[in-house]
Amino acid sequence: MSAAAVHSLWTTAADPISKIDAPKIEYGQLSPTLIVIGAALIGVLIEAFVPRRSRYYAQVFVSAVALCAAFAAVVALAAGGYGTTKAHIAAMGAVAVDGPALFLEGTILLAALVGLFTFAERRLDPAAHGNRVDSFAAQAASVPGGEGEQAAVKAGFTTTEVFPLLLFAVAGMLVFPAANDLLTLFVALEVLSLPLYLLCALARRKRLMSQEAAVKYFLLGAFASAFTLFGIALLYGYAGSVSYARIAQVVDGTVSGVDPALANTMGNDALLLIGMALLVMGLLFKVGAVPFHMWTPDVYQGAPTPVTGFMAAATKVAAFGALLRLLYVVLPGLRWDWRPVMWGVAIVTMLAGAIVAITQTDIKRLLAYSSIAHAGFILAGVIATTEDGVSAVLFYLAGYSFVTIGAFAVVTLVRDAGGEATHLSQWAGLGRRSPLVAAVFAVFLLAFAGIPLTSGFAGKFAVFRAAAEGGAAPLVVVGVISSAIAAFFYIRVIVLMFFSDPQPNGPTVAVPSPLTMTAIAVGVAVTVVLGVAPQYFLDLAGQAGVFVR
Amino acid sequence: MSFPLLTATAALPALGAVATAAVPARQRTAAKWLALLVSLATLALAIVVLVRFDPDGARYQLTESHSWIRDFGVRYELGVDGIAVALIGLTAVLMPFIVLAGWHDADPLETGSRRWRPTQGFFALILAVEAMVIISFEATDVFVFYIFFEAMLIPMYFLIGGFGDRAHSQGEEAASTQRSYAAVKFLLYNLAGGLIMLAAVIGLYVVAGSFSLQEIVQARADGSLTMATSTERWLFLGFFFAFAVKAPLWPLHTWLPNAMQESTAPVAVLITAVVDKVGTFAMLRFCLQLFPEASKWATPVILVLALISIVYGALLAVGQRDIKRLVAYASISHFGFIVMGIFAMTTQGQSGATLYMVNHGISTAALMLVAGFLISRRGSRLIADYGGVQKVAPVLAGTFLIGGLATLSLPGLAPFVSEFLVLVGTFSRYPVIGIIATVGIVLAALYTLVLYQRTMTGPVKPEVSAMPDLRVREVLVVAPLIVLLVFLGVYPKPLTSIVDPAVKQTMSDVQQKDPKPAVEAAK
Amino acid sequence: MNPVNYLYLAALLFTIGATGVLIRRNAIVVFMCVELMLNACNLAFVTFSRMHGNLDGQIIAFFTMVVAAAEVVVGLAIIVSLFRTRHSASVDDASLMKL
Amino acid sequence: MENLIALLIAAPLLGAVVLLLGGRRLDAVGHWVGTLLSTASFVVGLVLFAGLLGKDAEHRTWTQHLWSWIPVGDFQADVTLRLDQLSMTFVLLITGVGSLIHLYSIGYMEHDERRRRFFGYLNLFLAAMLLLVLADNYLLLYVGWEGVGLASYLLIGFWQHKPSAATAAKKAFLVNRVGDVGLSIAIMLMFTTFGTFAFGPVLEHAGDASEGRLTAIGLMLLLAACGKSAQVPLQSWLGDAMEGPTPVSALIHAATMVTAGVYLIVRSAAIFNGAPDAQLVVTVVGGVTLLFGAIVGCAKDDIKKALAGSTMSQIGYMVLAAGLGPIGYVFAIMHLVTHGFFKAGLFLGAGSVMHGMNDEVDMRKYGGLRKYMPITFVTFGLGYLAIIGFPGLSGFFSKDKIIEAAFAKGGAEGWILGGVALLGAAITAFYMTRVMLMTFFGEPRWKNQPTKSPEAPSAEPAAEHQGAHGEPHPHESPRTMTIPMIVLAVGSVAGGAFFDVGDRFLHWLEPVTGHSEGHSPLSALTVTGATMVCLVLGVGLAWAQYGRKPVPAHAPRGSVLTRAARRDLYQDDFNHVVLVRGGEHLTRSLVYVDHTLVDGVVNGSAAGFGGLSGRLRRVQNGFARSYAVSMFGGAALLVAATLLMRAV
Repeated sequence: MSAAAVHSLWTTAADPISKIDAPKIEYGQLSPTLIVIGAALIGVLIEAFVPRRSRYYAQVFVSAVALCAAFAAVVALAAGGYGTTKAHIAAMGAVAVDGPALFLEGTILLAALVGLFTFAERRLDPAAHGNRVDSFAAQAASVPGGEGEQAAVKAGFTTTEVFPLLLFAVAGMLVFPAANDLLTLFVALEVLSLPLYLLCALARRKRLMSQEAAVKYFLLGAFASAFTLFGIALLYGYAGSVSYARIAQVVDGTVSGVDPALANTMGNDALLLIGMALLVMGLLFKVGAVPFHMWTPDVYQGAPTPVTGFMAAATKVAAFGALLRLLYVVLPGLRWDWRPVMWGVAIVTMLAGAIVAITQTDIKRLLAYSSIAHAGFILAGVIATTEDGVSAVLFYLAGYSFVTIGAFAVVTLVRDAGGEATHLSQWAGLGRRSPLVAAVFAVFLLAFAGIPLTSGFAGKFAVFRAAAEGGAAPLVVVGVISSAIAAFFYIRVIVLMFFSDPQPNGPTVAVPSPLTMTAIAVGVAVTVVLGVAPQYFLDLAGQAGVFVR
Repeated sequence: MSFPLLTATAALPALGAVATAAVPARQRTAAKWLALLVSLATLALAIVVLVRFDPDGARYQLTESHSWIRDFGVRYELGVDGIAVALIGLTAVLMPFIVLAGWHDADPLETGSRRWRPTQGFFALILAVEAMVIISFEATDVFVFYIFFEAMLIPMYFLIGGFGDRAHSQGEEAASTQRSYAAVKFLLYNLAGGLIMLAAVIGLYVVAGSFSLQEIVQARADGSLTMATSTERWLFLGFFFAFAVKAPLWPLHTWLPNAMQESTAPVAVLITAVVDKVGTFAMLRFCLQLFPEASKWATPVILVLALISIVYGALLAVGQRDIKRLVAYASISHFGFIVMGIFAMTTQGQSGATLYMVNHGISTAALMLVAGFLISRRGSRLIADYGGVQKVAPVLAGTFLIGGLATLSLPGLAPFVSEFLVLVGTFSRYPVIGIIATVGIVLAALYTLVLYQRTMTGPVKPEVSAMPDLRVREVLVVAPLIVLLVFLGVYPKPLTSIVDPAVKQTMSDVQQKDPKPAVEAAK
Repeated sequence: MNPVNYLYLAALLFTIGATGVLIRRNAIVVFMCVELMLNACNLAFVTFSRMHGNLDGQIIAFFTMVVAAAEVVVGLAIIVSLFRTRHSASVDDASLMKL
Repeated sequence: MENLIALLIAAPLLGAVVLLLGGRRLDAVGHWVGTLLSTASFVVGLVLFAGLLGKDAEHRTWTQHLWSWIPVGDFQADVTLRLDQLSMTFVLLITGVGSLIHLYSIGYMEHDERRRRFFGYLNLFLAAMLLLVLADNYLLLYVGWEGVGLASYLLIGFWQHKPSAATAAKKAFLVNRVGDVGLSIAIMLMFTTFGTFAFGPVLEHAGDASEGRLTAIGLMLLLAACGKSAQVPLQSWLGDAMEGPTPVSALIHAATMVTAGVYLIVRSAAIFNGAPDAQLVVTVVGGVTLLFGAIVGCAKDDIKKALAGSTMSQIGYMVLAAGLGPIGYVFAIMHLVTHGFFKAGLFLGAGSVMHGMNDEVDMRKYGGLRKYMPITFVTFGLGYLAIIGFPGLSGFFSKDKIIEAAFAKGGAEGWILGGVALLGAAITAFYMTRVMLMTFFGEPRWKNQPTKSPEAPSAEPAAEHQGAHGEPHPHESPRTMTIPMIVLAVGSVAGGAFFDVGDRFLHWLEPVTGHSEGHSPLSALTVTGATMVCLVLGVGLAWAQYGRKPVPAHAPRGSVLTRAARRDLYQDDFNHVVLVRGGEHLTRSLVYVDHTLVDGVVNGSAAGFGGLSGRLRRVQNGFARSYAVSMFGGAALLVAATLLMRAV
């Protein structure tokens, strides 16, 4: 390295200090995120200062209020036209405020709210020593089955930290799909992941599995984010910037003011392609696409069911949002490079998810694999790379997330002495015991299977149509075939619930508090409404189909 | 905005289903009566449709059209032509008898909680099926049709899997496993067909940019819409596959015997007499009108498949030991005739096929329901367990014989008219196929008479010696059907006059003319 | 000296880290390997920053460190609780859930 | 007056409906209702007949259009009735003989608890048969055609509790169905050829159609005729059909239904005239059946089966005649009518004999019955003389005409057919004489030996007269039974002469069927002489074998031919082995195929996915590090693929 260069480095490094001017932040437009983060911090303070017995109520109250307020803010922004006409980049190019962002944020917030209800449920587990308990460990630090734990249970501890954690995760999810530069993307990714790792470890029952799930999720997640980061590094190296707009320009070659260094790296497509591949891989990990899906079943099974529901719904939404933005804003110029690859991924994901699910015996694992298959379906829409594709994916995500939360909420109801009875054999004859619950679950399954008049069908139709119009007809065929395969195991569960006789010492269906009931009711309502009269929501998604760049 | 008659016809049973399902567990009988009344009311509405329909009027009448899902280009479009009217009539007519025949089929067993209400569920599901069938007959929007064509599967599935014959030879345990096998098989078969059709539906939209049957046909007629030959063929196959599964056409038929065998007689009738008709109806309405060229292209293969179904189904019917399976295979043979008539592309063939749908519905209903009464008395489906019944229950035997004679399409009964029309229609264009198809006539006589001989004649088996004859309720079910069979056999004109114009329309859509006779002078 | 060499180094470190994740059993070590990968990324960032002559890369490097630190907090918490439960930090022991 | 035509059918149809739906309360009067209505139909027939005679020969065709049946495009089937000389002849035969047999059945079925239903079926048969002969188009004829098939099915299987009866009924229906296929194909051919299938246009324009098509139609019609009229190769059902009550055998399987085939051919004269090949086949079928039936008739010891064989053979004569074309049509019908008389008479006689013999049908257990049942003996004897063609009796005229016509066909055909006809006459004489001798002459072979208890306890009335066991006491039958026999006997004596004098019948029928005098190589006298010789030969042979020496009470083994004839020349065995066995194998294998192959593919694919799933899920082995490996590999693949995409 020549001395001059080194010197120049120093000078450029030393110079600008005087030139730094305060960044301009549009607090109003970032309000949803800010509200949630603020509430999370308050939650932390509550943990610190509010007496133990009233913490639960305080936390639930704060979180609920925050989520509602954030959602109100989103609605206000959308109403203010930020989704369409006034869409622009806020916070010095860090965060985009546009249709997709607002739509996804809204979806995430509602999902989070419903999820919150399931988090706060305290009627299902039998009261321990006169204290109502939720589905989280009394004291996560204590050894399972150790006297420490017993003491904690006796004392009626509950891990109210879950609520701030939830809020932090939500905050990350809100930023994730809106992030407009790779750094923000990475940070958001970590902010949404880390709380989830912890939440996974907090189950009250089956704590070994819970901890195992946490470890697996954590290690693999960290592994994946390392790849993501390296990808970011390469892209930065290629474009000399991490802002989406800039990179896009460089990719298209429409960039202005090319200095020699940039000219040099621009020539090197390997940087671009490898970087893109690694970055996309990080996101595919989050959405659980084959072959980056393997964490999904284990984590879904081990994590506390409310967490699983929330995670399965919201994370998918956020991750797909980010993926969409990345592919549509940053890499459209590279469409011909990434589309074939994504084709492969989508096909493998759809088929593998559907096929492996056939032989599952645990309801939560079953749903995990089904979520993998669904990731495949959504990818088909992502690949369309048309405006319809975007809105189709948005719509699908909205519908899917509520079905998922609802389904897992139902799972929390079916219990025996050992907690939730998740083995399929235990679900035999549920329809005889409690027809209503079985019927509701059947509705969710049918929605998953994409039977007409459910949100599942509308979403699937939208996505496949977009794919077909985008010239991905083979994907549609594969999708159709794998839906047929998938139908098999959804049907299997229904058969089990309705046509096989109940076992003598089978599980009982706990009567939940209004919280879970609301969660399930919302799930059913959304499923039916989006299935029968989806027009309004399609309009929303349609308006939200344009990214700002 | 006039009264939405078609919507009402479909909505009434739908609401009835909800109401029936809501009847509290105790008032089981109330639920039954409610269901019966609703089905009768629906029949009344169907009759109104029949009256309001003008055979020589517009192609589609009583049309309704509302925006539904704009983004998918889906409009809630209903409208009936003669063919649809006939089939709606069939559905509405059969329903009360199905309800009446299933009166005691769903009285709950001991097991289950107090909230477990099988009876209410049974009748609610039946009504739900009726609603969906009717609306899929009415839909002139491909998407609307598809939705209900698919959604129909779910209530059917629960009807098959949830309710079976009471007494079962291998005990309740085996029964329930076989039932759920049959139900799953039914659902997966049809779902697979439906999903492949879904791909085709999407493809159609991508190509045509609309789901409206009339718009597309219009556009194709005036050349504003052209399809690449290969595209049209693929789409056609996508549609046809689904309908062929439903119809069911060889070799996609194997779900039917299981389904009919395991379900109670009324449900079996519901499957073969009503639900399956949607498949053949859709071939006539959608395959031919949307893809005329591809239809002509595929005709030879389809005719051969139909021919195979006719002979194959009949032969297997001969070989069955189980009464219901026998009827099922007979139905497969008959569906072969229907498909053959549709794709013979002659006026006689297609009118015959339509009449066939109606007549087969009635005749199968008669035969199957009587068979159901028989089975419920002895608690066995095996032919070998019966013998000499006509000695102890002459009325039952007599009605059974008439049902059988209708099935072998004896002249003077309704099925003869349709079967002969189909044969003539086919023969006039494809003589060889027509002649081979006549084998079906002989075989039909064989399996019917063998069935009758084995069950009804000969020395009285001790197990059946105490068998009671038909009860009033059962006579009420069978007698009207028989009257209908005779009436439509002697005077089918009311039906043909409704169906004919629609068929002529379809023929012109496919640009087909009947072949001219060799000696014009005679006409 | 050509900055590209630093990139090669970064790639090497990254690969070493990745390999470590794949072959080591002890959760702590695995986690350390992840950290190694992150550091490799940082190296790459700084190098590119140097090549392009702007500061973004260096700034990102700082962010990465912070994130890594946070990850450590969470990670160690989880791993330690697992260790206390099972008296082993081996990743392979944690395989209750499979198939 | 045309409007009365429908009444012909309506009356018995009403009877059928009333009797079958009426229920037990009609049991007491049911038989009278039935008889009354059939007689009513007969009366209407007479009235119409008078009406027709009132017109001159050209205007003796009346049609009555009732309603439009199946109007679909060019396919126009109407319910229209047509009464002309031909159908009139049949109407009188059907209603006349029918009414007599109704009367006979009153006595014969007296002790059957299901007598009401029996009469219902009989009326149903009459209605269908009348529809058959009155229909104005082939499709409507088809309805009657299958209608009589149904009635015959019901009546053959009337004693359903006897498995043999049920089987025989089923067999009859099935064999007929095979024939019906022929009819339906013929109708389809007509539709594609003429665009219609109404008698008027079709027969009028038959000439315009190509000979090929006409031949095809003709052969298909012949197939139909074979089925209904028990002609080779579809004759096998007639023998078994004797399981039915004897009046049924008399009415359906001797006098009326089985002759429908002849009606069909004669009715379609115009078509056959245009298709010589078809005609040749018809004559051949007729000739073969003529001999076949006769030979079978010689070997049967069951009196009804012997008569059945004879029926077959006599119809063979008619078909042969019909096949000869214009020179034969009239005589075919004439023989049909006379045969209607004497064969019905013979069957009723046989029934009366069985009535007196505890339902014994084996002639080897008869003998010397003339003393015990004189009326039966006389009537039966007259019928016998008529059928063998004893000079002056009806059979003589009708059969003689046919033989002449056969020779008149000319050429080698003529000689062959004529020879066959003559031979047939000889054999007829033989087997009928055999029946006569074994039944009414010789020593009684039923003394002091209990007859087997009848298979149908409730069925044949004699059971009451005698304790079913113990030796029978032959006796004359009640008047309701004897009167019809007497009337029919009169018919079979006088009928022929009445028709022949001044060619009454010829002139009557000619306008419909057309007629042309064939010029036979032999003079009429020679033919008659030859016939007489054959007759004497046959009778003499029979007397030599059964008259001179006593008849063994148990059938001797007999010659190869005899044994073959007893088993219907093994034709049934052939059917059994080839069709029944083969069919069973076919269906059984198909059931297997359907289960393993067609269904197997589906279940197999399902199982396949299951197995694949089972194998795939093993990848999920629970070890975090292996998951990491898959991720790492995935990342590598992704990178590689992306670079590859750029490379290509």
